[in-house]
Amino acid sequence: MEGFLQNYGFLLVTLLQQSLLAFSLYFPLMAGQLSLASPGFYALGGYIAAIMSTAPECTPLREKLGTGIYPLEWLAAGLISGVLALVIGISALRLRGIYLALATIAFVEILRVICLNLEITGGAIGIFDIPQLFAERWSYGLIFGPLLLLTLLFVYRLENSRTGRALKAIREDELAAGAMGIHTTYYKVLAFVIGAVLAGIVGAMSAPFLNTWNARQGTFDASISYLAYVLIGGSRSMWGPLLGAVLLASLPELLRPLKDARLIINGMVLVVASIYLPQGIVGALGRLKRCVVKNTSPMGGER
Amino acid sequence: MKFAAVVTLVVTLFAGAAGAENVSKPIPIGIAVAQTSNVALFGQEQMNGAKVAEKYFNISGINGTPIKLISQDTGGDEAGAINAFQNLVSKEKVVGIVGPTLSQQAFAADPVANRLKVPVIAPSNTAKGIPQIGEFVGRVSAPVAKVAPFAVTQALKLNPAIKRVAILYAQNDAFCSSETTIFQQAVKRQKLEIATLQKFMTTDTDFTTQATAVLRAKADLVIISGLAADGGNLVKQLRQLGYKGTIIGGNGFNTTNVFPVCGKNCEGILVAQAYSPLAQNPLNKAFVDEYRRTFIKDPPQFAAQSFTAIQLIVEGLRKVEIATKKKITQLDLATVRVELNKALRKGSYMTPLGEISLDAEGDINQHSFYVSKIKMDISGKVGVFAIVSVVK
Amino acid sequence: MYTGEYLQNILNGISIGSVYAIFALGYTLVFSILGIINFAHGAVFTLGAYLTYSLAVGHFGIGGLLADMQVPFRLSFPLSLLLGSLLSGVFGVLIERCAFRPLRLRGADPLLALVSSLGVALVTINVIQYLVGSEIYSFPSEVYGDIRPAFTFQRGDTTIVLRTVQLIIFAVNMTVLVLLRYLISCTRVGKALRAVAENSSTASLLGINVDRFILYTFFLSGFLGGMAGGLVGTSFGIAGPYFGVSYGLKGLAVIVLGGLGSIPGAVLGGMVIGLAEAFVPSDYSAYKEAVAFAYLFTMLLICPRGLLGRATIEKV
Amino acid sequence: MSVIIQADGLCRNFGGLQAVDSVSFSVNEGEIFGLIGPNGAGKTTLFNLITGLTPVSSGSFSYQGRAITGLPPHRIAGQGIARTFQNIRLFKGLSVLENVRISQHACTRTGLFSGILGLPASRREEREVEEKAWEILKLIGLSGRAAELAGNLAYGDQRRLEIGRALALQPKVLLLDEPAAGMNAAEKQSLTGFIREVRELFHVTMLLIEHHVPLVMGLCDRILVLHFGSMIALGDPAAVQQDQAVIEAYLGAE
Repeated sequence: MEGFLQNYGFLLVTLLQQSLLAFSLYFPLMAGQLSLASPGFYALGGYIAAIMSTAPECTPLREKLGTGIYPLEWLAAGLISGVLALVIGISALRLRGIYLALATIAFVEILRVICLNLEITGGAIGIFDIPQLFAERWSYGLIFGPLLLLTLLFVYRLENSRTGRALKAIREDELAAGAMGIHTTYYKVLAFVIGAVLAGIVGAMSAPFLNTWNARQGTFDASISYLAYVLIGGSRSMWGPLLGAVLLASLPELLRPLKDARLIINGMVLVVASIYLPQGIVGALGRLKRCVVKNTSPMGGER
Repeated sequence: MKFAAVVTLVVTLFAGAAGAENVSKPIPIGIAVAQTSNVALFGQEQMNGAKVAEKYFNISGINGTPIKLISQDTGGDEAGAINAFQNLVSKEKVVGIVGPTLSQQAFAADPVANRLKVPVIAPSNTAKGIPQIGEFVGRVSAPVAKVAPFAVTQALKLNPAIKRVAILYAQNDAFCSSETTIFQQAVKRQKLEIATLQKFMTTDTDFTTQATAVLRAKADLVIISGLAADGGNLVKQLRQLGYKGTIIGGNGFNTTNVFPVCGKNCEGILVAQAYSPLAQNPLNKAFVDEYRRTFIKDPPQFAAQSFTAIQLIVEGLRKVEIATKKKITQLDLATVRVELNKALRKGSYMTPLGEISLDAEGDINQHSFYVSKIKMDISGKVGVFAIVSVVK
Repeated sequence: MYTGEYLQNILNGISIGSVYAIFALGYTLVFSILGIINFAHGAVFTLGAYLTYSLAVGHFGIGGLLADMQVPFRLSFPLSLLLGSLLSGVFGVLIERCAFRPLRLRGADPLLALVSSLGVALVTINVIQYLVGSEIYSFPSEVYGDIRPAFTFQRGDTTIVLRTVQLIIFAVNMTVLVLLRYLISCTRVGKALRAVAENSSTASLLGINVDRFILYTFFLSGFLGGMAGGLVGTSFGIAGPYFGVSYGLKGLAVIVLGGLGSIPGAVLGGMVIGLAEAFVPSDYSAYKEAVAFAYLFTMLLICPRGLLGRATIEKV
Repeated sequence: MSVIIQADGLCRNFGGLQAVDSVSFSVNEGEIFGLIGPNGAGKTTLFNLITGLTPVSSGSFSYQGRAITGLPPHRIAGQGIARTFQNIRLFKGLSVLENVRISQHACTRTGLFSGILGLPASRREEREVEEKAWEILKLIGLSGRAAELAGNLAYGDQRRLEIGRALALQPKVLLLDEPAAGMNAAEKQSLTGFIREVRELFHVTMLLIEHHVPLVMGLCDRILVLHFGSMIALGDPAAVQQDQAVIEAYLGAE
């Protein structure tokens, strides 16, 4: 068991972390909004945690709180990401479809360049030697795991609540949702902020997990990976992002024996999956299930 | 938190179940560098150097026992480096690791090896704080602060009239931005005036702005901290626009990759080197010959450093055999790793980089550096780094 | 900032802006027809640079699998640029067939096209890296023959430098624009393209083979993307497998700034961003990468349609 | 009878086109108010102005004596003005039941956290929403197909569901945009009955856009005729039918 955790612990925790990031993109997508801002908030959260853990100005705080500094970091990261998301969301969520996606790409890139240049973020080399919360990498599963469970529970409850219905209505038809009395901007911003808060917290948890934080943590490529997790997993079910993240994020590791050809295969998988799994894996599984039920039920073929 | 409790319980139950195991034969040595992503440029050179080392040292092996290089791709990111290290340590059961390519990756991955008590030799991590990551982390790459200033001294020796200096550096590269501060200090120490300070990105291709700024500042010395592609290109555009003065290239220029980039315009660039293929020592000769035979070109610094890293591990293993009076393969893995780490820090090594040793922290003590001048042949395609002076 | 510097910045801005424009045209063409952004466009740029290089220099590989492969011939620069762009155009068609057409036929979520085109980009870049090596390769400086690399104009304290490559890029840009303008407004193909862009189902009712015109568009888009890659590579001297990434993203900023789907918009957007970058004071040059995105962000907030975009009224 | 909607000089132009040109009228509570006119007369635009989907160029309208010009659509809907759409805009990917649940949004108040935590108040509200939804499904005769995706329903059922969805908003005013479009004679007949029934049950005022003249004549208390954005007649069905301008407009349009 210990050997197993030694071998795969880091990878497993990475999968939890990537699933959480997939959910940060799933929230806005529940309201039909393609936001690629998650890596930006993830990077921001990581920087907040890294700075709070290493900056000499925060030493008294660290001494006073001990390990209590970590929850405080998560809180700060979530809060700051949330507020920033609110500001961006209110201005950018008037935009629809691809325009919103582009605005969020711009946000991520601007943030990246700024972090690359500021003193407090450590410039190009970033911040390193971040104090560890746990001795072993796999132990970080003890924070990512519960966070993922909470997120799953949150999504599950959300989907069957008034708020969740409003989000789904906006995804289906924003105009009709407005005409049915749903304050579309409010709910779009809400979903965007929830996603940002989640990404910020995951970032704050990831900084000690990776031990170092730099401007390459939040990039455009990452946004597209998260999008791929959600779409290939299935964007209409809460299990989609989870399944997508676990499968796609472990793929490069599974392909390790292929050495430098592994990213070629990885890319091909993305293409093939988008073509043959238009409803995502969860959608395909659902169809499979319906097929089986249909063929075995005596009333098969009716309707 | 139930999940956490269960995990903790299961782990406690199984802890200690792992028994001692011996080192396998041939002795596995890990190399974790970037074979994909945009860092692969350096990673592939490191791979080449390590391959030459494997072949060279297997002529005699560890007193007859062959070594085997096991490579894992780190990609360009931190998670990739951690995964690669993890694989090498736990699955491949290597005695030591050479890697990773980037300092940022080292900050993420080295603690993994350090915790598991596996020695790491960094072939190219020059950032401050790398050896301090832990007692199992060492490096054979001299920190920038040591190498860079020699070039400035040499430039002044060649042309004492130099007064105004233009400094340019790649802002988005960790190495270049730390190197430039060293250059700036060196320039100030020599009481020269910094006429202009220009930044660029390693991804830039058009340097007209920076080049015109240099010309306007009427600089007679230009110091560039960039990588081969952008730095070389900057030199090319600088010369094309009519800059005639001396140019010092940072460590990023210390590769033959720069020749095709600036072509004839490379002529005369001064580079302070931690490694020169022309260095006169028998091992370097052997290394350069073998490298040329395999890859039809001179070995770059990255290759030499990864060769050196492998060499240290090989010699360290030999020392372990002498100390324990047992074959490595008869010892258990954990012991070998700890003993190897101790051995690495003892004594000095004659390597392609010249004579070096690791101090108690694991940082390199390198005894000789070179300042070289690039000389291009008539075709403007092939060049050499001609040693101007050897600094002891 | 005195006059000389001012003029110099304008020159540099127009030159780099021209490249942005050619590259962004490829993006915008696909968007105008399919309403989809082709994330593999940056990879086409990389490919164009590589093809131009290998045709002009005469060998295929630098490192990688093809390291020792030689091309039996060497073409002059204009020819290799043209051939490289044509081959990139063919690659554009390939992208359409592999990553877009199957999705279109299934009527899949348009977001999936983002993922599949990114998959194609990943494959392309890594195949290039696998075959050609990760080394950054450099274009020989004598591609323009005996033409001087730069012309210097000096009057008193004012110096303006005009590099030959800047002139060539500008000339190519103008030629491409004029040809494209002619193609779209004066030929039958162009009219059909416009009809498809307006409404593909109506166009197919009118007897236009929509599928074929989508292919034409991707060919054109690939051609322009490859040409931009070849131009940047040749003029600034170097290219490598990750060469297209930053251009790929900047191209997005350019087309949104100009107005998604608008051809003159792409050109205007390219020029605006090129100039904006050229005028970033050298003290802040590290922020140059963010300039395009700052413009993009601001533009989206003020006027999402872009400078020359058309308003669309949603039918209720 | 009190006035529930009052429009004064409503104007809207798109570019150079005057889609609605100073239209003024008032609708009484409980009335079925018809809107007719040839294609492009500006009927749907008028609906869009009232529901806030399109901002007015000039003019104003009030609802129950309060000015609601310029309010966003959800505020107008929240005050009790519901509508259907000319080319059906159901939430097609959601179930029939979900469609009806969603539009009770404005009459409920559970926030994000009480919904997630399942507080007693939100659970009670959820039950009410559920009951109400089934009630409406029964009324529109779709309770047997509650779990089906709205997009998979037959055309006529989609029209009914859209009305049901609008009713779930508990509106005081219901705007129906061509509810009978694409229906056969029998379906139209049953629709007329259905609309009457809705008025009885919900005490709702209705504005109705319809092309099918007999349906309008039989159903409406008063009729407003639009032609190229301008009002050309307003009155009870008999009077409108006799109106010279109306006859010309329709004949001219033939």
